[in-house]
Amino acid sequence: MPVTPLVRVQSEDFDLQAESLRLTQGRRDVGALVTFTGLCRDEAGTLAALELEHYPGMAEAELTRLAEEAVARWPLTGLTVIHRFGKIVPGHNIVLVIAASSHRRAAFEAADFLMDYLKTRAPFWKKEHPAEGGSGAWVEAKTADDKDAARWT
Amino acid sequence: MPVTPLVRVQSEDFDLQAESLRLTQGRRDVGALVTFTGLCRDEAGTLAALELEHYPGMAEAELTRLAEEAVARWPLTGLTVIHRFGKIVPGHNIVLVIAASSHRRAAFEAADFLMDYLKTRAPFWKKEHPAEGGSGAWVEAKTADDKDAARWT
Amino acid sequence: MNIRYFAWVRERVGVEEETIELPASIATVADLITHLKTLDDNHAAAFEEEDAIRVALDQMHVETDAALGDAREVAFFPPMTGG
Amino acid sequence: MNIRYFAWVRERVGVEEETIELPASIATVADLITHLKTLDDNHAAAFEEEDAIRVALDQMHVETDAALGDAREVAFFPPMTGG
Repeated sequence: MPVTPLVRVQSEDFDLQAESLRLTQGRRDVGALVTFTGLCRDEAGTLAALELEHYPGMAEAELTRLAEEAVARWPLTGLTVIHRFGKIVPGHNIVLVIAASSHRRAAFEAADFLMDYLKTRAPFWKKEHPAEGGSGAWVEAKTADDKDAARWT
Repeated sequence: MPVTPLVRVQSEDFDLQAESLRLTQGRRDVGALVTFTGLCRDEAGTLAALELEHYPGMAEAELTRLAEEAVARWPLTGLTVIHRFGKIVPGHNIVLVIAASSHRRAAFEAADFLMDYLKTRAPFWKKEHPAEGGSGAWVEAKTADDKDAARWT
Repeated sequence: MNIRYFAWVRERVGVEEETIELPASIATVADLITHLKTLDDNHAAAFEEEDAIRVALDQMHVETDAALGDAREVAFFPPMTGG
Repeated sequence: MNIRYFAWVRERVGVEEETIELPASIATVADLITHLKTLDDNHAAAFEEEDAIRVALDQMHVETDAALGDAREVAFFPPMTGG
């Protein structure tokens, strides 16, 4: 029977260690744990923060649909998806996906799949707050993300 | 310039959180962090522990060679490989790979590549200690692992 | 029908949410967009780049040819940039 | 030459490590394996499944046709099962 994924949409940060332990502690059937953490970056030094807008209700629902697709496709022992919203400064966490499985290939593929799909389907939008002040621009969706998502169809 | 990977071969456990923070803290250029944790598993309930034998010196050297190949192939901002040896009971950690990059595809692929190559090239051997006592058997290498490694050539 | 807007669609329309009585002739999302564009300049500006607009009906992604049916909520927003 | 054994190769040979004077005729890893098999029953048993044996010369993987050259250490072991 497929596992029930844990999905959370929250403004507060998440704890990689605690979320990983939740999927492994006291178990003997987990052989592979893959975590993906997406962080706010700013190589140019021009970004004060990202503002993440989301569609409350649909964000949780869509992430749950994607997570359920992953547990149906791969033999996972656990799956966690956490996406933050609100203002996030460079160097801080935005998203966490953790896939646990008996075997490494399933864990890698499920985490990779979820990130690709989440980018193109989860209702979140990023606005840039420039370091020099003033009103920022909305981040544009990348066609590369659509291509990445198309790898799994 | 490619980063210098951190490679450790040790009997003690590792700390996922501390190792992840080492690659992200105080930086603004990391957009993606992928961690792979390999754990000792025992779905059948027949295993007391795995004994991991290694070739001291060559284990570090070979993991370093593989890690350097990864940083040459992908634009990483950081890479960590930790492999344990000695007796490891079910549910406990064996190996950790962390790849950090500006972009998620590089981080995923580098971690995936390292695990595939590590399985077939790093000089470690697992012996099973059965739960019911007596002398155990050496784990046999899997042809699936060779195929996984061949994906990257 | 309850209509929600997000990101720059929200900024152009000028409201997060509105409730609109729909003429009986409106059957699909595309019909609704055509109707909204006639309301005022803000709506017209928001839906100017119609290809750039994504739609959810009762919090599920749909294409613009989807029938509104008895959906209670429709949302318009740009392509998503989460993750 | 210093020779090291790991995993079941080590168990069959009965030692972790040994130093052996090599006849001048031994040029390659394959020559060395042929020589080791003649030493005693333990060595013969260890190298019985020759295809299952992997080799490292000065801690680098090599094939059995590799020349020993002036390597100081050779290691024999089964296919690796780390990770």
